[in-house]
Amino acid sequence: MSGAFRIPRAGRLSQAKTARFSFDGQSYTGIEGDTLASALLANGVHLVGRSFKYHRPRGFLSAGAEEPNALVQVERDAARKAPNIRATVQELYDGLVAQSQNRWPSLAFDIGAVNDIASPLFSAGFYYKTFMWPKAAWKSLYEPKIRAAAGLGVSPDKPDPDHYSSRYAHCDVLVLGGGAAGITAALAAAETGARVILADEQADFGGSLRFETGAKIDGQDGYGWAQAAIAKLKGMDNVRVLSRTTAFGYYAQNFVGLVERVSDHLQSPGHDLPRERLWQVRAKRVVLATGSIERHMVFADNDRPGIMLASAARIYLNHYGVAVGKNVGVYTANDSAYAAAIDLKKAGVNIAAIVDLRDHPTGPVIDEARALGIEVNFGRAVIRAGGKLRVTSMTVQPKNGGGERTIPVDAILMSAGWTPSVHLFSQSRGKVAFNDETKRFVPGIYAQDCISVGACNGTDGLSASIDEAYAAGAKAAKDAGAKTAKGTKPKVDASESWSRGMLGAAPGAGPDKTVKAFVDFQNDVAAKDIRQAVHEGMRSIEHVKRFTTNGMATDQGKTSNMHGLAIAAETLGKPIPEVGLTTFRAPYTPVTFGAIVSHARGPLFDPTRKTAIHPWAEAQGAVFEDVGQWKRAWYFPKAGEDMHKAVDRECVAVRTNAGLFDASTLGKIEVVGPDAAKFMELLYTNPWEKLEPGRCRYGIMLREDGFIYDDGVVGRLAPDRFHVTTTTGGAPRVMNHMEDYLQTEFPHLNVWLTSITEQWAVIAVQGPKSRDIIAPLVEGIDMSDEALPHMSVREGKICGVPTRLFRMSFTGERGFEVNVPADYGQTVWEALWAEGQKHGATAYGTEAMHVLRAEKGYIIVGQDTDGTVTPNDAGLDWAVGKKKTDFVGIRGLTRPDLVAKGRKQLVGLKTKDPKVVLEEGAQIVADPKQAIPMKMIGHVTSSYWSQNCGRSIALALVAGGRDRMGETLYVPMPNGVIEVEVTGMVFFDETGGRLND
Amino acid sequence: MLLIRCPYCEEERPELEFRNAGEAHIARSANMAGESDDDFEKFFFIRSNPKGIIYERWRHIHGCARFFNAVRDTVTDKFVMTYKAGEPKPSKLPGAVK
Amino acid sequence: MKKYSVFAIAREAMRGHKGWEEQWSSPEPNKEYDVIIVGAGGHGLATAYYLATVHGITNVAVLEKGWLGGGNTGRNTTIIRSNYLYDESAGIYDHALKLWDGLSQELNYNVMYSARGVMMLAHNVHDIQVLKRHVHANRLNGIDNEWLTPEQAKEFCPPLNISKQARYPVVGAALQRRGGTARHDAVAWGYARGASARGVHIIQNCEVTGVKRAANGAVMGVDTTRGFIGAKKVGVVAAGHSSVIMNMAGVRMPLESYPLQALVSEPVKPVVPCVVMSNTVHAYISQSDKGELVIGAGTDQYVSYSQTGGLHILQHTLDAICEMFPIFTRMKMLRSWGGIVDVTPDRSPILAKTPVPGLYVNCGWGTGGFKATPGSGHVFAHTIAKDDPHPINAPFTIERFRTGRLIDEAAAAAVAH
Amino acid sequence: MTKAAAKTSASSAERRPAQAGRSVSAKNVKVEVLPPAERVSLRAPEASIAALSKALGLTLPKSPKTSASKAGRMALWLGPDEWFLIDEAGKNLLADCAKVSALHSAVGISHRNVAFEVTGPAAAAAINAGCPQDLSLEAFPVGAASRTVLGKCEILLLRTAANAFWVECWRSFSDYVFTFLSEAASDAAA
Repeated sequence: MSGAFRIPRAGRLSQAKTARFSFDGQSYTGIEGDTLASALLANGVHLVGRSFKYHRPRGFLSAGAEEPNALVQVERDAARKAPNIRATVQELYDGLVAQSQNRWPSLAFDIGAVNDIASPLFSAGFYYKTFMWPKAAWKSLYEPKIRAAAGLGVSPDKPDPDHYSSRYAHCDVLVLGGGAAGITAALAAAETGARVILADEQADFGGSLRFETGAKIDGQDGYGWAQAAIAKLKGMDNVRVLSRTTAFGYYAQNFVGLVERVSDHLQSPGHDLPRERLWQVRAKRVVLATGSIERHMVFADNDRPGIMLASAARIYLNHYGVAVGKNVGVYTANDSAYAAAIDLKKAGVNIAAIVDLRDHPTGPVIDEARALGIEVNFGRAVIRAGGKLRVTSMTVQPKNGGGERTIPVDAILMSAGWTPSVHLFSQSRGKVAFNDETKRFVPGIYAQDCISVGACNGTDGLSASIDEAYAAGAKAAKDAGAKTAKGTKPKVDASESWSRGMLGAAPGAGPDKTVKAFVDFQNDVAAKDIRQAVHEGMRSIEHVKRFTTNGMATDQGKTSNMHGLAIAAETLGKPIPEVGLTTFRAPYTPVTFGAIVSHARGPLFDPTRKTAIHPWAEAQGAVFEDVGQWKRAWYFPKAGEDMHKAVDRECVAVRTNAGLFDASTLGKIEVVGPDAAKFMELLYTNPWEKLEPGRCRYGIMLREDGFIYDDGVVGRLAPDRFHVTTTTGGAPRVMNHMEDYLQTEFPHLNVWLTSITEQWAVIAVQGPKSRDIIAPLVEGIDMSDEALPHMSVREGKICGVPTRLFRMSFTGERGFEVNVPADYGQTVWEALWAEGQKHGATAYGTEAMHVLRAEKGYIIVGQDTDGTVTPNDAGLDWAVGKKKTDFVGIRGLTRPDLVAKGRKQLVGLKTKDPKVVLEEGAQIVADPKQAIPMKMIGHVTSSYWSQNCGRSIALALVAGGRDRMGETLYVPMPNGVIEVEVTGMVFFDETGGRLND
Repeated sequence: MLLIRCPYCEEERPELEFRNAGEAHIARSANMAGESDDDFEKFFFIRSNPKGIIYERWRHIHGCARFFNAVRDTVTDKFVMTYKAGEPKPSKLPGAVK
Repeated sequence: MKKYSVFAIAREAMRGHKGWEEQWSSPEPNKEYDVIIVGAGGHGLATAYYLATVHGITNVAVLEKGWLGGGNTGRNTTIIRSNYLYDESAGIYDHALKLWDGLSQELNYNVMYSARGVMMLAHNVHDIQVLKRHVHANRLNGIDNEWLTPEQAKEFCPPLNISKQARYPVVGAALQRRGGTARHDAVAWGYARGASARGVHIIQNCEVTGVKRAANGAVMGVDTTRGFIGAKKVGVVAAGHSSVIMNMAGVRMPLESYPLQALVSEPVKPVVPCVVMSNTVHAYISQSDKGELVIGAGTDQYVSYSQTGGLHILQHTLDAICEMFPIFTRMKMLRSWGGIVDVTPDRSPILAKTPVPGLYVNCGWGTGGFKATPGSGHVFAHTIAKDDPHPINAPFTIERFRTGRLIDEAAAAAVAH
Repeated sequence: MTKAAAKTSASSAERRPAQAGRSVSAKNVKVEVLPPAERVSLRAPEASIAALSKALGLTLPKSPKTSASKAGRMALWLGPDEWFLIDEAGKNLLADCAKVSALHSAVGISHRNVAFEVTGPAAAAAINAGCPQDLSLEAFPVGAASRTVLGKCEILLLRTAANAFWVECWRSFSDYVFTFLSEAASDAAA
């Protein structure tokens, strides 16, 4: 037997398939198909949680996603802990382990419940008014206590072993909600051949047909009809049916985010299935069939475990076969709760009484209740519930006052009416309209190509909903371009009565009362709190919401918003629409980060770009650094070497013999066309027209504002062809920048740009022996200084494969950059390496590259410049074509502040103590004795130990730097001031003779 | 994620393929070097930033790679139309009321 | 204004909390004021508050098209720090930080300023260079900001993943201990209460539709949905809508307004003890007193006033969060929303007089305005009262875009080479 | 599939293509790395199309999102003046283009890209794990070609059959693309 409250032959689950589970360490048995909630209820467990503020004991309010109370921690294993799981949604599997939350030491005895006793102090917004004295106590005492008391579940503490997947999908008609209306709309759309996706958050379809025993469609009971219709839809090629799938966000242009819970309900999901799958659907038309949510009655102590929505009790009975009590009271302001009483009564549960706020309701359900012998009270209110850990009684009073009567019960079913679920409609930026007669917000003005049908549209009754949904589904398909439907509309044979209800506090919880009549259960917001907010001047519903936190809990106010609004409006003496409705924001129900991130975890968080030569460097034991998305060899430590030793060795070897460096990550763009030179003239500060084919030039690119954007060596391969290099990180934005000007400012130029960054692997061979290393492998290129001088480029072959061979240097040594098609990169490198071994060459990484270039005063854009540096600031005025009449940045350069005196200029720095290496980013002052705040005149941009110079070297941006040559400046560090001398930027081989040595 | 009609690809494509490139119809002067400081400020920094209809540039960077212009309502984010780079600012918008 | 205290709460508890007075009044607008502030966000309300308390100017109206504090004030991730690079930025943000410390007492309203520390992560050599430049500049400016090793960073924030196997391993961090968070609504409400108590009129649901100027060009007042309201001084503090209002006065601005989204998780017990930010992995996170993880990142790419944005932006944000905190994939996003941030070309604010006599503007805070709220209001009140900027906001002119004297914090964090 | 690592000639350096030989099979999807091919980025104005088509031996398509294919040679429309040329047999595309004097730009990018083939009934679903385009046969028919995105990477997508796609990306992104498609393939199969 799967619980004492399971009713034989009730419900739709097969009682044979049991599932064991535990809650707070206690073992129970449920049935496959149960939710955790239905399984606990079957075992008579109502107490499952504690509220946020007062730690009041709580049970199940609902049977669905709107649940504010029954949040538990579910733990598959140590790494698969999930907090704040709604027990009403979590499906049972054999072995499920759940814990209650926000209680200590136990759920039944929670120390935090003293907050409930002291609750008069904890009124709405009390924390804004206290904890201010003494000042220091906020951080040391009050806030830590508040934080420890707040929060619900506990965050996971281990990386999640599960994976999540994603799918983009497109369809003609997306139907959200799989109740009678949604299924009907999907059928109508699908019959046209349109591409249809139908999604529902529940494990099985049917919506309210899951509990409405009175519905009959096409000769079947409602639920059976729904299952048959779903089976039909699943069989159609043009339809995708998604269960356990919640549409959580409705974004611009009919883009809808859905999460499919793929394996959380399975006992052993296995490794192949994702835990959840994110669907991102672009639909031509959307049909919203999201139904409505029942509201509770707002009366004193309406939060006691055992008090729940009437429809929830019906689902527990009619679907799960569970009675929520043995002696049940009903408190309602509309018809639908009667059906719950009737169903329970027929199942053998005693109905203690129905208390109906209405004075003279009539109708078949009322007659039927009476006929079954249920006591029915009109014009009366439940003014209070008794009990603590479980409701024990309800106290009834005529609604305008009078004698009280206390009726023993073990459950109370409530219904104040139904709130249309306009969440997704509202997210679509549609405007809701208030229907004063039915007291509900319904879709008003549409902003996107969608349509609402059924209960979410305020349409009452099954027949009307199906009519509306069928027409809407067909029209949506037609509007999406499909043929006209040729199906048959489902025929409603019988349906249940839906009537209105009431909003706001019930009698006994009115303005003169200070009882705890809860509006928002999870956040412990009672009717009096909302009134207090209004009294304190909160006139916008947004203020009321934020001040009281009404509707801000994990259920986002699905049951509480309308009551809160009504109480605020009443207190303000204004009609509801004037007070306004708070904004509905995504997600509809909470969505795991994992589902949103889906594949973008671990190695797929971001591409890891590796060069063709990477495997060689890895095999050599290189240490890599991240530069943008690239992994670059940083240094190549030999046994026993730390970074400094390795870099010192690499630097010396390059200047003594030669070094090989993988420069493949440099951006490369081929500029081709008869106007290539004209284009280059406009995009770079330098002159290009006269650069002869076969020669290279160092180019500077500015933004229009005159600041350095990028730099690189450019080779002219032919009159109409340039091979442009960019910085590694700058490659994509430089390409975009060039395309922008070419396409939109200079479209008259006949020139095209192609990224060739990845076409060519680039091997820099630098050092006095570099030519000796390369020459034996090269065919078709005269390697003599006369034929191939510094800053020239030739095309030929190396190792039998094509090369673009640049004679250039970023070290100040004789140097070459060998470009070969990427797939040959590693083997050409290996060939060069083999030659290099004969000449004492070494492989060097980016760190040595940085040191070597700094020894020569060559700048690195992005390190020695920072987006506020002009060519003049960087000492590169020589690279700006003085006779040019236009280039990007020409005007920006002459703005008043860019030509003002005292700008920061790039200079060299030598520490007075040559052994001291400055810290990059360190600040420079002229007067080290001044008090803080100090006047800073610059900062260190690059700083290294230079083994070749036998001392430290640094580059710095210093105000008026070039006029300070020889001056002593100071770098105040936490442990003392470092004296430095301002110098030129070249620290090694000032004459540049080694370029040709 | 917006859905943007590329006038070169002649169909609507997801925003992920596009990059916004700022306000449209701000022409670079043919005599850039001769512009005043004020003119340069207007050209490079001042933007209309309208609440309502904006004329803006997009690049179909992960598609046909073309820059083009779009007319969009910045309140609803709905596109009114798109057109190719170099085409004049439309004097009349389709479906415009008033 | 009746003082708030634990005693007041106890007193009210005895009588069902029926004795609280309105936190601010909601008067009908007068025909004319000495000063009109356009925009009842944190900055606008703070301006009004300091006009009243520091400068004795109380005949002030704060006009708000919606509800006070309903714009970016109520939509941001509440990060407070002052560890900016340039003297100008450090000056204004640290001015604000000093006011944050003690603001609850000043306002007699608990704004829950919590100096829980703001930690900015470095993931590569370039990040180290940039962050250390900040650390050193801050130190010499008297602003706390210290360098941490990855291990120290993890000690300060235990759930942080510092594995070397991460796609972008943490290689260091800069920590400003005085940085932290505050309760955003309380800031707006506290200033509103304080200003209202001193006679300032806060007029909600009153949208400015025009700015009236006299023949000599000077400001005369504003047209609103509730009629014309006169004033010789008008301060525009309208965040994302600043350029809309300034256009009404005929001033075109170097501003663009973008959607900025943020999100919170469901509340959990304390797990993230501080604020963690990463520019490279690109997201930031803290945990509210209520237990929600508060998460944000970059803007959408296009100009928009829709207060909504794309799901892919939130995806990128959460990708980054789960890269830094792989334990959070089972956490759930509870609520997401969008604000409209007005961004200047150098990412620094404009807080200045304008070419129009009597018209002042405080805008361009981009994604980081909340932290400046008290300081911004304080110096803007000075600027309006004296018709002359306070030394702290003097550099934040409109003219800097003509002269090129930018305060470019973003450029200073230049992208990787 | 041919041997992925191939020597071009006896005397020349060995070619080492990225991801050579990698493949993954799931129930309804297979992802394989394709062998090296000759590739050219061709740019040309309208007036040059006829001459280039003649030289290349196939008609350059003029409609967006289309491609042309003839004897192992493919031309993909990428933009109004841009085509992506592939010669699977490695025949010299650049040389063919060089014969044309009409205005154009031809840049060799054979080594820049790596190609994958994704095949099987769930091929489109696997690609849709990270590609936001509509890959239904109506919207993306056989022969359709487009630059687009896959996760955080740009790809070039060509549908070669109802259940087969040709996916190209830049060399250094190929590990990411392969890993992504592998993960997606196992989910698409489910």
